[in-house]
Parts: sequence; structure tokens; C-alpha cells
Amino acid sequence: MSRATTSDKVVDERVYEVHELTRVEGEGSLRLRVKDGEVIEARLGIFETPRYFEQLVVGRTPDEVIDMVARICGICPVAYQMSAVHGFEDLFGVRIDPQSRALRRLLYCGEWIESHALHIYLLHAPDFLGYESGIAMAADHRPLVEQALKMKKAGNHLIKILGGRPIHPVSVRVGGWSRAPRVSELKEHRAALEDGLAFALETVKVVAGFTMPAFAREPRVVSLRHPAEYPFSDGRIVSSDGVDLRPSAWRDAFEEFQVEGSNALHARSLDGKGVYLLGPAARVVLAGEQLHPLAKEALAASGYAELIRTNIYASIVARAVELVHAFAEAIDIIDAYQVPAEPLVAWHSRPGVAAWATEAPRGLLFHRYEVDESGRIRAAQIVPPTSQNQAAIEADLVVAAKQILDLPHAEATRRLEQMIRSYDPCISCATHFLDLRIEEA
Amino acid sequence: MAHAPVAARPRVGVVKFASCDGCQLTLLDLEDELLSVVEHFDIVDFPEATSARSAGPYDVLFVEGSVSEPAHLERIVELRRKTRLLVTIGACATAGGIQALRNWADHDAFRAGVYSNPEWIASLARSTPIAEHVTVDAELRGCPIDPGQLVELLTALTTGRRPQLPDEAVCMECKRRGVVCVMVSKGIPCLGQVTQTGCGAICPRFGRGCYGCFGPREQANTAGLTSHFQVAGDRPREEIGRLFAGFTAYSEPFRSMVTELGGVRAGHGTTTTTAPAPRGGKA
Amino acid sequence: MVIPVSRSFRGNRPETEGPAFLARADLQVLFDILREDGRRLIGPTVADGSIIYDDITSVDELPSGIGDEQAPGSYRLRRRDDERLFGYVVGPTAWKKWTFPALVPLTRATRDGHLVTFAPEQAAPPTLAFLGARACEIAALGITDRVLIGAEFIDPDYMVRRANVFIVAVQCTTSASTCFCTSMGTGPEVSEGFDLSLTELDAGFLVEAGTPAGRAVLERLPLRAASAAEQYGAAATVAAVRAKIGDPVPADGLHDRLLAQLDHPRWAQVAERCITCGNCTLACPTCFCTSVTQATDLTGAKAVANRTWDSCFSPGFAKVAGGSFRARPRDRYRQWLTHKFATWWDQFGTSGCVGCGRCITWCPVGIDVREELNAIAPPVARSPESHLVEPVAATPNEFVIARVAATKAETSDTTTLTLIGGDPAFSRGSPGQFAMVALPGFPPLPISISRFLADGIELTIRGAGPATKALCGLQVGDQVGLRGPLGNNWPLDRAFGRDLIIVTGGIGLAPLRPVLHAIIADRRRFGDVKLFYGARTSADLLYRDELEQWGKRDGIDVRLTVDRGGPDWSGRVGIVTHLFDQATWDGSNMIALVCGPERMIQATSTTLAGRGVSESRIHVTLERHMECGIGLCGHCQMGKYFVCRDGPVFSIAQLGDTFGREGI
Amino acid sequence: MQDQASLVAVLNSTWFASGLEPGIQTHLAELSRTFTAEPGQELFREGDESLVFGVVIKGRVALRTRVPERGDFTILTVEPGDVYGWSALVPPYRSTSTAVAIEAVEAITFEGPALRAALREDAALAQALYPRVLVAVARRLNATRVQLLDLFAAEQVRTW
Repeated sequence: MSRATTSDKVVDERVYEVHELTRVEGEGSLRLRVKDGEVIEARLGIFETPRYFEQLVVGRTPDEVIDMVARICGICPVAYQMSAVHGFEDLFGVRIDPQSRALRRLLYCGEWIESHALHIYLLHAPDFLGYESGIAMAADHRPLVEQALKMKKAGNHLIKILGGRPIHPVSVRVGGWSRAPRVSELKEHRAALEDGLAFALETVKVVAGFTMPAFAREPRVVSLRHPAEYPFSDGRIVSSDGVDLRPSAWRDAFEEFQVEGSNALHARSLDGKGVYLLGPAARVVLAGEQLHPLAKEALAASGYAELIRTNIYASIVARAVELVHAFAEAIDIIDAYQVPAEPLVAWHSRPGVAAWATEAPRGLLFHRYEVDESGRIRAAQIVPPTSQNQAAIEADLVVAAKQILDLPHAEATRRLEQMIRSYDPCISCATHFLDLRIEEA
Repeated sequence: MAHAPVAARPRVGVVKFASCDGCQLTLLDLEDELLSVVEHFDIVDFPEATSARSAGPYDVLFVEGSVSEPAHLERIVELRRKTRLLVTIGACATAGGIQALRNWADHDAFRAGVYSNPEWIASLARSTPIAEHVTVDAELRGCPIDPGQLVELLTALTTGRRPQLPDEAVCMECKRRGVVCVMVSKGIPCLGQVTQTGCGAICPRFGRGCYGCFGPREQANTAGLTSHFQVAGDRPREEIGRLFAGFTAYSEPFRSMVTELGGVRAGHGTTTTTAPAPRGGKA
Repeated sequence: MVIPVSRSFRGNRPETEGPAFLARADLQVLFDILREDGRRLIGPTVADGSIIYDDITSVDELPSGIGDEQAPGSYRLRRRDDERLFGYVVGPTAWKKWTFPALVPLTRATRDGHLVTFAPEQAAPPTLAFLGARACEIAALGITDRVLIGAEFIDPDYMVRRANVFIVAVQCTTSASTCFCTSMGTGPEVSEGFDLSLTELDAGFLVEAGTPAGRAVLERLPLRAASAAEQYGAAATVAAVRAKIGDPVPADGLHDRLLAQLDHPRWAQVAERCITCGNCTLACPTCFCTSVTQATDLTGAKAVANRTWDSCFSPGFAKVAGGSFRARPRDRYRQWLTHKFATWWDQFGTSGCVGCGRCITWCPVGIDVREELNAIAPPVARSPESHLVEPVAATPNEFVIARVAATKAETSDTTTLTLIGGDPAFSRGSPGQFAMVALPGFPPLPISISRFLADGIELTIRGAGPATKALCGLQVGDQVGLRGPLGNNWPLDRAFGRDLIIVTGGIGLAPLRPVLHAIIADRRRFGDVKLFYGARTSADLLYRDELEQWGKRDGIDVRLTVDRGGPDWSGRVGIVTHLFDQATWDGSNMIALVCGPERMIQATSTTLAGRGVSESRIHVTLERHMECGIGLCGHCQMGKYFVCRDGPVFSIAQLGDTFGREGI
Repeated sequence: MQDQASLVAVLNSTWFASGLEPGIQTHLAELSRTFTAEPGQELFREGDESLVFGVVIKGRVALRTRVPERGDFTILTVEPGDVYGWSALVPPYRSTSTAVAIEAVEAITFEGPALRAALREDAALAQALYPRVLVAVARRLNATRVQLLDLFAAEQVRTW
């Protein structure tokens, strides 16, 4: 994959180009060609090296798959474990202990906190405040960054209590947990979560105070929705225009396809309605009703409840609101926690298709595995949120292009980068591939 | 004073090859130390964390990820040229990573099984550790690396001493922490004896067998362990092979065990030796 | 409440001194008394599929009706068909977890410009009561006492922790397939080393006091006299256990037989199965090997030295700059087994094994020491060289501060430091002794003392690694931490009235330099004195000026030779032995002092023997990996010696056939 | 040219020839002659035919070998009591190094061809002498091996 597509030297043509996007996870590039005011090319190039996960898991057992797919992403390993484990338990008909289920939500809270805090303060906020990095930002806003790190640590530590380490935790197994925490272990962490909650609420105010570049477009949004809880790993896949599916049935409405010049597959909906948006903004729009009361209040108070539908830059507010939710729900779960009677319930493999979608910090993450008679994976498909968002990002680049034409070139390029960061693209996630043979099968 | 740090405020770079970014993220996960780390180290290049870029030279370069596409080949040599101390971080950089499982498979079958247009994508037939291409001054093992070991390495750099990275078995960590051996007391197969410690014996502490993400320790007696699994544990060869076919599978002697016992299905959809339907949870 | 109850029973205590009976229902009273006395109770409880020793407060936490089944490489809990509270054998982790913790902070150090400080960590251990210690486990504590507080050097941390423990022993009424206490003479009967002992019967316990402290507690228990039947029943059960275990490892002559088998092919065979994971050593109740790691902050101004359990099975354990002295797994297995069952006797006058069977059960691949052993042995006396001076900072965690008064570059990579202060003990040290030298954040290093001054010492250091380079980089005014003088000395007194030959090479001249100073100070007491000194090149010769003086002025036959003769060098070329291969002089009245790489020592002693210098008159120094310098950490063990404590000077005769043998 | 008696005495004082039977010593003495060299004087040159086998009595002889582009290197110095020129007794009778006196040297020397002839004819002489030549060469060999180990070399110092 060519890492530096050199800009053509056409007289009346402007090229906005970032050969290596920074403050995003993974390796991607941006290229926007505008000719006589008309956008003729808008591309988020992804040159992150392929690692063939869908192939690597072939022949492995479900529990091995849970360990392996976590390695797709260092920022959201839990999401990968969650989509996989729920898919297998759905296929095998495993009923896990209610407390085990609560712990799964708690684990997801930890990841949302860690990922959102990282993105808001270390990756995205510097754009609004004009710094090259969160670290540089600390020079002028040390208390803010220190608090942010504390918040991030609270999330990481939650994952560590449950899974041994913040990145690639080890305890999620088909049937529950290889080890369930003692009540005291969680209670000891409660105070840190209380502090985190307080600062998360503060964070909503802080980011709502940022000046958002003008941007107007109402995308089609997709996420999980659950009648009783904010969506993590359960509910139905819904869209702003009437899609309503079991989390296992993603392929009934969507498909992936390969695009030249990208190591990631794009996704589109089969009904031809094209692009759609995933992530915090989509979830808040579709499932805001189930937000924790504290998060709901914060959203209302922020004055962004409507704007996050149309202004992609405002996704940072949605992210902050979810931060509040994750802290608040984590505390509720800990208060109600009892050690599961049976942390790991026995199960037996059965052949068939194990498919499920859960809500990664960046949006809907779909896994599909064909399990054979010997309990091994025959084929796999993994559709991460970023490859689904990619089309939406490129569509928005076109919209944004019209608004930045009068800006100085460097400033315009920076603005485009900022917009891309609004999606919190996770490029190493995106670099995974559909196995077309499944289609034929 | 007595000690001779690498430099007053070393110029540090953090770069990635084929990886999940988890190991460089570990640097950002040093929430308590991060701000004082950047006081003692001049982080000149770290794309995931800052838009400020530098093409080197570097006093210290942290390299994440494995060499797995053609462009990587010259890039790592070029980086080595600009670097005083090159430190590989994580299983991908030190062992080739989970993606090195493809080294046992037919790469073209892999690509064809994966792409409608494989010709659009460049990748190498083998995913290989950095040390297979350039001299490495120090390595942090693990998938991901251990924050404590990262801090140890950073403080060793500022103090000018040799970093203390144990070459012993995970078992030592289990015993020091009073963790009851899962293999002896539960019959769970565990690679702890042949795996280098540094993780803090996480898996045994969480009721699982070690799956070797820190890679083989010095003089790892994998053959001895394997024959024990076969004889005492009565486990099929291919199941033992899959134990070794993990995140550091491409490091010897794990590599030989995978080659000898199987455990990686070559290419897409091919079948493998029979194994009993797995039983999860408590039997 | 407890106390009134127990008081009310006072009157009922038996007049006879025989064992008393404690009803099962009253065991909690013992718990409460011990806790009222301010003790944390550590006892058996079920956790994570095994019976571990942990904090407990109530009888309900005991493994009631739970037993264990142990076999090589396997441990499982099983339901007993009774409700016995102590119906198991021994848990996975030995009591040393509390008396000799896996991690102990030793020293806190700081550096501020030139100034350094070293503050020993003071252990403030909890007051504990061990409930349910078995005969083998109590024996193990006794052995550890000998090792860590029984000789001239002591481990202060262990001492305080150990002193704080009240031991409630429990007689074994059951055994595991892995037990062999009977062969090791440590059980199953508990006969000493306890404060209280319990023998469990269905209805309760026979109780006996072993110490005044135990007696004091016993007097507060609700007891009645044990019936003859109860006493007989208890005795019979324990006797049955002894009978069941039998004598799996007959122990007569084990020491000698084992040491006679250093070349047995079995070492290689067992090494194929052994994973060298170290589990056996860490599960062992008597293994005491440790390593020290340095934890520094980013500024390097603060450092903590932590001591952790280590194992002779780890590749790095016996490593020195040149490599490991026990490179092969077979060497390490042999080291462990011969130390446990043989050389332990030479060092401590006891076996290192108590027959608890942990190394068998917790060996993941089920290697059974009993199978690997072949029979028995009487103790032999230890033969340490005594110290001339009581060293300062004699524990592993103390240091005295000395200041660099001068530095002299001897060669491109070697520097001599003059250290002033420290302690007068250093100046009273004796040629051949060494000092442990520490900089905050760096591992302390054993460095030979190359000159004794009225108010300090000189150290000659070759900058080979970061720590030694840091020492070579010290400037005048910088401070270092010192412990010593340690190790034994060159037996100069043996050379009075005799001829003396000193053969050395490279940095090896440093520990011999004080010998020459001593000779010159008292030249007449010695006969003909030769100094044969080799170096790689002429540029690598140490103490050039002094060498010249010794030859010209002090009547010493100084002969230099180099391995590589450059154009600038008109002196001798060739290895040191070459200096007297051709000689015709008679060594029958000669004492030889040799210091250098082991291979050079071998070549030299062979040649010397050819000159008629007997092995008992050839004294050499050995290099080994030293960490504590006082025989407490185990790294420098060589056969029956700790090189740091019993050496570094040995006669070839003393070393016997272990010298030059691979993997010792 | 010294008289027999003193030559025998001198020979006897050396490790190489001490304790030989009187008969053999006399025979050796007949074949030998004393030899002196000034500092810097070259005794023989590497590669030339080796004509002289000698025992150093006083002074020191350096054995040098030439390394192309690095010049002469002293590989060994021969000290009193030791022999040089053993290649005069071993085919192809060519010197394996260049010998230079680095101090005033006194030696007892034997003409190679003559000594070889004598060893061929006088079985007793051969029987007594060859073992000692062998020991001398064996010592060279062992010393060379130890030298090759480069025992005092500093192990390569890395940053870590």
C-alpha cells in the first residue's frame, strides 16, 4: 500500500493531504482533491498492515478465539472479547449467572472509561484547544490532564480487577469468568470511581465549552438498543430509519466490500441507503432514553442534545456523556455485586453459526464464526465500527470540503484531521477482512 | 556523578509496525508516571499521542509490531541507523506476534481466502520479529508489555544501570505470590514453566493456565513439558501444539513444538487431526 | 466470654503432667486466647481448591472433614468420611511465607550530588501464631534458624519475624504418598520446637505444652485429663502414620554416596524431564536462596533494594560476566539435590530436607526426589576459614558510607579508588578480603580490597558493566556504601620462613597487592619471593610504578609477561606458566598464591605441582556470583562452600575434585 | 670455543639437558657450541631453512611472526633454559618464526643437520633427547592454547 501518494501538480487543483494521521489508533492517511471547487476525491486511506485475524482463528476453540481477537485492538480488546463470547454463548445456549452478566457490563464500563477518557483528553481536546498533544496541553492545563489521567486510570484499574490487566484481560471465558472478583476488591475501587464520576460530569461541561466548527449533516445512525439498559452487549440492532434486528443478524441488513487503496473493508447497507454512522453520537441519539439519569441530566445541561445529531465535531460531547454513564453504572453494579454462585458454568460445543454484535467504544462491532462438529472455528468474519464508519467519514469529508475552501491550506488540512478524529477512528481495528468464501458457501 | 544515563534528556521515539497498538498504549497507561516521564524524556515522535513529528535521530526508540509487509524491511533498517538504543516492545516486535501464525500457513491461500482482490494488498509471507532484521539493544516481552517492566526500563535509562528483567519462569512469580499451581491442583495445562515471567503470573492468579504471551524463557524445556502433557495429561499432540501456537509461537523453542505437533491450520478451511469436542467450564 | 470460661475450668486441670484433653467444641477458646494475646492466627483453610495457611479467626474456617490427596505432580482435595479439622497433610506453601517472606525491602538509599545515604529497612513484623504446624514443618523452621541466624552472620529480618511466632503443632494422624519425614528423621511425631501441640481425636485434642509460653496458654484452656484410652489412641494413630510412610529414602551414608556420584548418567536423564521451573525450591520449606533487585525513581535520587526468593534452577542464578557456572539444567538439578541432601550437612551440620514431600507434589511434571536419590550419610564438619576482623555492616541491608578521596586510572578500563571513612574495621582487614560496594540504584558488588590504609581502603575496579563503570566514573568527593571487610584472607602466616610465589594475571593482582605490601613491611620473615604477573598487553598491566619498585627496591623477583607483544614491548611474551615452565628451582619449601581466571589457575597449579609445590600449599581465589557476601543468599555456593563466606581463598587441596569440574 | 667440561656443566644447568647420562651429555657437548648475540641481532628468519637448534642460557629471544599490513608481532619470548629452533629437528626444517635477541643472549646451539645425523646414528642419544624435545614442543602447544583463550580480554561492554 503506497504510504505517500504524492500530490499531483494540476494548476487549478487543490490537494489536502495528511500522509500519516496522528492521534488516531493505527496508521491511516487523508487525501482530498478539490478541482474548481468540486470535490473529485475524498479518501481516508488505511495502510495499517493486515494481520488476517479471520484466518488465524480458523481451527481454534471458542475460548482461544476470545484470547486471540482481543489482540485486534489494544484500546478496545474487551469489545472484541464481548462480541465473540456472546456469539458463542448464543450458539451453545449457555445461560451465565446474572452476576456474571453484571460483571461483563462492568468490564465494558471500564473499557469505555479508559477509551473515552483517552480520546477526549489526549487525542481530541488538543484540536479544540490548539495543542499538538495532550501532553503538550498539560503544560498549560496540568490539573485538567492530571484529572483526565486519573479518570483513565480508574477505568483501566476496573478492567485490571476483573481481568488481570487493562490491555488484553484474561478472565473472560465462554460460560462466564475464569475467576470472579471478591466483593472487597470491587468495593476498594469504589472511591476512585466516585472521583471519576465527578470529573466526568465536569468533563461534559468542559467539552461543551469548546468552540465547535460549524457543520451540518444528519447522518443515518445505527446502534444497539435495549429496553431496560444502555446498550453494551445486548438488545437489538436499530437504525434511525427502521432497521430492527437481533444482534446476530447484522448481515441481514449490511455487508462489507473492498475498496482499492485501503487495507480495510468498507461496509454498506443492503437496502442501498448507503452510509451510516456508529459510535457515541449514534448511541446517544438512538438509546439516550436508557442513559443513566446523571448522564441524561448532563446531556440536557450541555445544550448539545440536538446538535450531536448534525455536527460531527460535537461527538466529543456524546463521548463525555457516555463517560458519565459508564462511571455511574459501574458504581451501581459494584453496589449490587455478589460473587456469582457459579462464575463459570459448564457448556458443550455445538456446530453452527455463532454471531453477535456489541457496542465497542467506537460503535457496533459484529463477529460471526462458523463452528464445526469438533468445536473448532471453520470460518470467521469480524466487522469493526471504523470500517463501517469509513464511508460516512468520506461522505463528511466532501461536506467539510466546501466549508474549508477559504481557509489557509495548513489550517484547512488541520480542520479535516480534526473532523476525522471526531469519529475516533480505530484503524488497527479496521484492518480486518471479510472472508468472501463464506459468501460463496 | 557516577551513573551515566543514555543522555541528559534522551530523545525518544515510539514507532509501530504490524501490531494492535496495545504496547505503545501502555506508555500512555502509565497514568501516575506519564507527566514526569515526559519531563525526563523528550518524546520527539509518537504518532498515536502527538502531532509533533521527528525523523530522528533518537537516543531511544521503542519499536512495536512485527515486520510483515515489504515497506517494513527498509523502514526498520533506516530507523536502526538513526537510533542509539533500540528497544522492542511486545510479542509482535520480539516474537512476530499472533500474526506470525501465518508463517505456518500458505500465505497466498490466506490472501486469496481473505480478499476479492489480493493484488491490491502488499504483505510478506512471514511475520517476523524486529531482531530478525536489525540489532536490538533491549526487549520488553509480553502481549501486552507489563507497565512495571516499562517503568523499570525507563528508570534504568535515567539511572544508567542495566534494566532488571527476569529470565526466570512464571512459576517463580506464582510461588512468590502464593498462587496455588493450577496444573498440579486443577490439572489445567500451563506454559508457566517454560515462559519468561514479568507479567505477574496473571493467568494462574485468574484460574487459568499461562498461555505464554511473554514468550519462551532461557533454556525452556518444551520437549520435557510436552512429553509430560502427552504421558501424564494424556492430551493429543495437536491440542498441545495449539498451546504453543499463541502470541509468541514463532519464538524458538515454541516454534519447533508448533511445527512438530501441529496446531495451526495451513490456509483456509483445511481440516486438522481429530480432537475431542472441547468442554468449557468446570467439567 | 472466653476468659471466665477458661478460668472456671482452672480447677479441673489435671494434677498429673501427662497430656490434657481439649474438647473439639472448646478449640475456639484457644483461637480467642491467642488473639487476645495480640496474635494474628495463621492456620489451614480451604481456598482455590487447596488447603492453604492463611489468616483465620474462627474454627469454622478450618478445613472440617476435608483431606488432601498428594502424588508426584498432583494435589486434590477430597471429602473425608469424618469431620476432622486437621485431616490433611501439608499445604502448598510453607510457613516460611511468614518467617522469610518472598519480598523483603532491605535498604533505602538516596543520592544527592556527591552525598549518598543507605538506611536499613527495619522489619516490624506482626505477632503471629502458627496453628497446625506439622513435625516436618517445625523441623524446617529449625533448619532455617541454623542457616539464617545460626552462624556468624545473621539475617535480622528473619530473626525478628521468627521471634514473634507462637507455634501450635498438630501431630500427623494421616499421611500422603509423598511423605518421607520418617527417612529424614523429622516426623511424623512432633517432639520439639513447639509451644503447644495438639493430637486430634474425633471428640477433641490431646494438648501438650512445649515451652513456658505454651504452658501459660495451656493453663487458660478448658481442659481435663486425657484418659488412658485417648492417650493410647493418639499414640497409635501417629504410630500408624509412621508405619504407613515406612522408610522410602534410607538415609545412611547418603551424603558420601551422593557426592561420589557427581558424574552419574542419571543427572542428564532427570534433566530431560526437569523443566528447571524452580517450583521445588520455592515450595521447599528450607530453601533460602534470594536475589536483590534495585527499584529507582526516574530521577535516580531514590532507590530501594528489595530481596526476593530466588532459585538455583534459574539460568541467571550462577551467572557472572563470563557466563553461568551451572549452564546446563543437569548441573542445576545436581546442585539442588546434592545441596539438599549432602553439602547442606557440610555447611550447617544438618540435612536440608525434612521429607515434607512438597518438591514432589508441586513439581509440575512430577519428578520424585526419592526416586532420584540413593542413600544415606553422617554429618561432616564444616571447614570455614575464620575471619580476622569483625566486619562492619555485617547484615545484608546495612552499609557504612565512605568518601572517594582519590581516583587513579590504572588502565584504559580500570580505576583505583581511594575510599576514606567507612570504618576502622576496614583498615584492620587482611589481604585477600573484599568489600561489598554499593551505589544507590545499582546492585552492590563484591570488590577485592587492593590496599589497606590507616583510615580507609583502596579498590581497583575494572569497568566491565554499568555498575562497575559507574564506580569507575566516581569523582573525588562522591560517596559510596560499604560492607566488610568480608571473606577470608591469604594465609600469609604459612609463608613465614618459606619461599613465596605469587602468580596472577590482569585485574587479579588487585587482591594480591596488599600481600606484597605486607611482605615488604616485614620482608625478613619471608624467604625468596617471586611475583609472576601476566596481562593481555603491556597496556593492561596494573600498578606499573609499584611493580618496578617491588623489583628494584624491595627484593622481590618480579617477572612480567603479556599475551600479545606489541612493538613497544621488549619484555616477555607468553602466558604466566611460561615464566617457570623452564625453571629448575625447587618448590618443596614454597607457598603459592594464585589469582586469575579459573582456567589460568588450573594451568598454573599444574605447573606448580610439577615444581614440587603440593596442592595444600597452593592457595587460589575463586570467582563466583556474589550478592550478599555473607553466605545468606546462596548464589556463590560451590559444593560445600559459599565462596563469599568460606573463601574467596581456598587451597587446591581444600577444593578437591570439585575444582575445575563443569557445572558445580 | 669452550672446553667439553664447562659445556657439559652449562648444559646440565638447563632444564632441557639436566640429568642426562654422562655419555650422552658428552656426545651432546661434542655437537654443541656456545653462541652469543647482541641485542637486536636476528638469529633466524621465518620461512628460511632452519639450521640451528638452541638452548638459551642468558638473555631473552623474541619469536616474531609477520602479519601482512600489521607488521611483526612477538608471539613468544624464549627465556633462559628454554629451547628455540625445534623446527631444525622436524621436517620440512623451516623456521616457523623469526628469532631476534632482545637482550644480550648466550646460548648453546646445535647445527641442525649434524644433530639430526647424530640422532639417526646414536639410538641412545635419540632415545634420551626426543622426549625432551617433545616436552618442549608440547609446552609451547599448551601455552599457545591458553594464550588463544585470551583470558584477560574484557568481555565486550554493551550499554546493557
